[in-house]
Amino acid sequence: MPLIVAGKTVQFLIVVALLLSALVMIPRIRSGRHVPEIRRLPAMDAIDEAVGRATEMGKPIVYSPGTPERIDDAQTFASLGILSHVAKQAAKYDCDLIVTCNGAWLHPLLDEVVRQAYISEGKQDSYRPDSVRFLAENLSAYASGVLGILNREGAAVNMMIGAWWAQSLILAEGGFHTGAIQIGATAHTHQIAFFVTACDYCLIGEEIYAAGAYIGREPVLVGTLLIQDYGKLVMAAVILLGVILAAFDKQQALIDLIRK
Amino acid sequence: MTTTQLWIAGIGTLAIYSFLIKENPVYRFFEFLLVGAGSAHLIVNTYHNYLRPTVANTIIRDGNYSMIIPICLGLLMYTRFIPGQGHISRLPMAFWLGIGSGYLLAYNPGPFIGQLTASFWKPNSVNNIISAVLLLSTLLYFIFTVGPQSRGWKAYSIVSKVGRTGIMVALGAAFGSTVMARLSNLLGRVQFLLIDWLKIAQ
Amino acid sequence: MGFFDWMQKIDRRWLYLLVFMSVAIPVVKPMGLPISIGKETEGFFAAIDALNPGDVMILTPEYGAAQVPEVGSMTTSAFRQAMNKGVRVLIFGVWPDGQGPTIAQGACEAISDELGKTYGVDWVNLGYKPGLDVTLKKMVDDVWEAAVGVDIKGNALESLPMMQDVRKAADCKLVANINIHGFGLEKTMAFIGIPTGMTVIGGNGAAGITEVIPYFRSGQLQGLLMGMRGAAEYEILVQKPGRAVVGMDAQSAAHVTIIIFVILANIGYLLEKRTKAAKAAGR
Amino acid sequence: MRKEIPLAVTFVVGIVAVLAVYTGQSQAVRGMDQWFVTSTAFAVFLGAISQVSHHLRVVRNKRPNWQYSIVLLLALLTWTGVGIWDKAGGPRYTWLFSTFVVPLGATVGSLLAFYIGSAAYRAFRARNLDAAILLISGMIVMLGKAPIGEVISPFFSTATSWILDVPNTSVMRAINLGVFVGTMVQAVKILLGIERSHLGSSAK
Repeated sequence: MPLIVAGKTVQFLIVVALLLSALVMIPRIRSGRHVPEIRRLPAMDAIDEAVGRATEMGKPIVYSPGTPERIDDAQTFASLGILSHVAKQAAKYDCDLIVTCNGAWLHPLLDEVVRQAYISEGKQDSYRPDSVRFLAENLSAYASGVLGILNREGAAVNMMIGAWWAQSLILAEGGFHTGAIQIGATAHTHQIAFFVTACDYCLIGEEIYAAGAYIGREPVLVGTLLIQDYGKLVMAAVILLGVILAAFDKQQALIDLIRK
Repeated sequence: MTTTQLWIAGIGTLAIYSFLIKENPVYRFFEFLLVGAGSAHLIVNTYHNYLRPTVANTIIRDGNYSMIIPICLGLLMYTRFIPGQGHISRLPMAFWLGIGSGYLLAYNPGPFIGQLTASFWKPNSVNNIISAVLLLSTLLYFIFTVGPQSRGWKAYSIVSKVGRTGIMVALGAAFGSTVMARLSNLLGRVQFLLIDWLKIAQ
Repeated sequence: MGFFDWMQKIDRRWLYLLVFMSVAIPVVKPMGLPISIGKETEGFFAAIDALNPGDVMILTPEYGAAQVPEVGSMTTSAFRQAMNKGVRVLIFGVWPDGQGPTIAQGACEAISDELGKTYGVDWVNLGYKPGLDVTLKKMVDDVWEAAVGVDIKGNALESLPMMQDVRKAADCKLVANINIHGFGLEKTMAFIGIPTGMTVIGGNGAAGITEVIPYFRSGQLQGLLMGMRGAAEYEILVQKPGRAVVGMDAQSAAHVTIIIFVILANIGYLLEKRTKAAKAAGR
Repeated sequence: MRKEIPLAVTFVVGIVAVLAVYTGQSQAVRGMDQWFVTSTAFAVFLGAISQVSHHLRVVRNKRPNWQYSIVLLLALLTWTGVGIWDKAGGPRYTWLFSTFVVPLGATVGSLLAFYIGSAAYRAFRARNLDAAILLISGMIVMLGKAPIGEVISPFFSTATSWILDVPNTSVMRAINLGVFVGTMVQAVKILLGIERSHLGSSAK
């Protein structure tokens, strides 16, 4: 009797390959032996420009990390990495930063990230505890809360980065009307379109993870990115091979192999 | 629906739409009521469809006393509310995550393999060639550990531009579909208001 | 202040009113535009049609109250098609808000009475069962254990004749998953469809539809109902035109309204950009 | 030990689950599945407890809008009480559910249609080539999916089918494949204890 069920051999090998690559690559990056280059994303470059403009205008940056449902949402971690960078820039140039928040559990995380950013820039005195604001658990109440802040405080920059659902639309429209520079990012495909059409800069889909890894340079995130990239390259190679074989009607052998 | 139900639902619907004119207490009343009732639904259903039969049938009637262990495991989650003891809740969490990720690794590749083998388009028609090119270039667009110093950066830049264009077309389709979905929801409510409740249409 | 300046500053409540009217007028005065039927909908219909009387199919309504207008009629139409054909139906749901099976129950009871069918003999609703993916896997191993022996009304499964024939998911011939995000369909394929080899068909809210279309193209899904339009096409196929069909006129009017909004706004935007450019050049 | 034991549990349970399925012994772990489902089911009150404690705090401290927190608490209490007291799927609970939860939930969901309308008019701009392509493709699909599109011109339904079948299928498939790798890697990291955010410390 074969050890692995018929039809699941290749799938099992995929799992083994992922396990091994995680065991090998992440420690290598952690030790600094292999640090991959990560491509820059225009939306991330725009952060510095946006902070500059906010400083010039003397108006605040409003940062909203999405409305994640669970604590382990990977987009939220990416967003925290980006927030850390934004907060450092804001601290450096003494620019006002307002972070909005819809989950009681999210509040301490955001607060910690912002505080650490100010400390690392040596500006702990200009850190204000009320810059992270818990608005409401309820989503529509949260959305109208953010709209209120955008209008009242006359935001210069409106950043919406994280796990967004239907509220993306409401905030993007609100920010558009205050004339703020808008930067949007989410991995939810049904919301990206609203950001593309209403924001000045936008991260599409998985770019949010890359941005998080790019800015934080945190070994686990970078390692994850690297493994995923190899995975995509292998898939692309297999598909290319399949298409070439299909040109000669020989793809069946490859399909049978993959289905082993 | 009875007449009473229709009137309650009708007034509730209008109360929620009043939010569009201005946020107001009536809207807030119904919204909070809905959140409370929604949370209750999950509890009621879990109780009748799972909790009660597990205790009454599986344990008491059939004498399967080993099921007391997972019940205790689930109850450990509530240590989160006891100051200083919250770390105990990591145990059930660890158990769930273990099973959850184990089955993910075991079952997720199934649909994935089907997607992969369905992508070996025979390059004998314009559509098939476009399909293959867009699939490959989108996959490559979402590769991030490259940069100007990498080999093949120029070629990569061109491929990823093709990918981005394709992505925008697809996102457009998602945009149109999402608009449709939202309008469908409104349509359902308008049909309720005009047909079921006020009966000015049929 | 020019026309387009005025346009940009218009009170949003006027826009809300226009959206509302564009939906409401065709509901009162329908135009009866023709609706053509797509291959995805035909696939869905054909998959249930290919079953034999007496076969059992699984129907999983995984949505909440907010999505009933869009996908609710997919569930009832599929149920009607199965009942007409003499196919027995097993309903359950694992999605965390737990509303789908409860919402489906009332509608299915009405259809069952109308067609003279009997609960427990021709169909059973197990209700919401917690446990997500793992419960789907359990359905493959043992339906009775996954359901802890009771249906949505608290009846013991022993008392329901149909359940004597359904011990494992593999005793059913097809699974139809109606949901709002593509996620539910992927899970249905991974945990029930592929392990048992049974046919999988799905209905999806339009917001998640573009994500699941690749599974229809690859043949992993035999049929797919795409949003309210899909629901309308399917209502026509089961010869019971309902709210989705009459709603298509309103859908048309509302789409046109939104498109006009986008076009007008973008003309304004282009003109504004040109004026600004001209001013900058003139300085 | 506060971290080691949970990490070991995750690893052992996860590896058992993986091996059981790949070696065709998935029936053998039925007991484990039953434990999983039962333990998650008995944790169902978690959300409600934190909701209740949050709103009790709001009421006690008379924070803004505390009156509505009372409404929420009363609704939660009433619906749960009637639902548990009524037999499963009983008439009283069904009445409450279909009179309030279904229509009000649907109405809240439909508010978004209005927001789409105003955003379409006020914010969706073809500010660059990307956004222009996106808007055009979006409008074609909207017309193609509404019966009026076919009345205006058969082009819209043909073009919509093409967009959905060709570019959309390829792009979404590529995105799905990427997400597949992402979730698999995430699962691997959890099994190996590399990802520990759920244990209350960040991945760092």
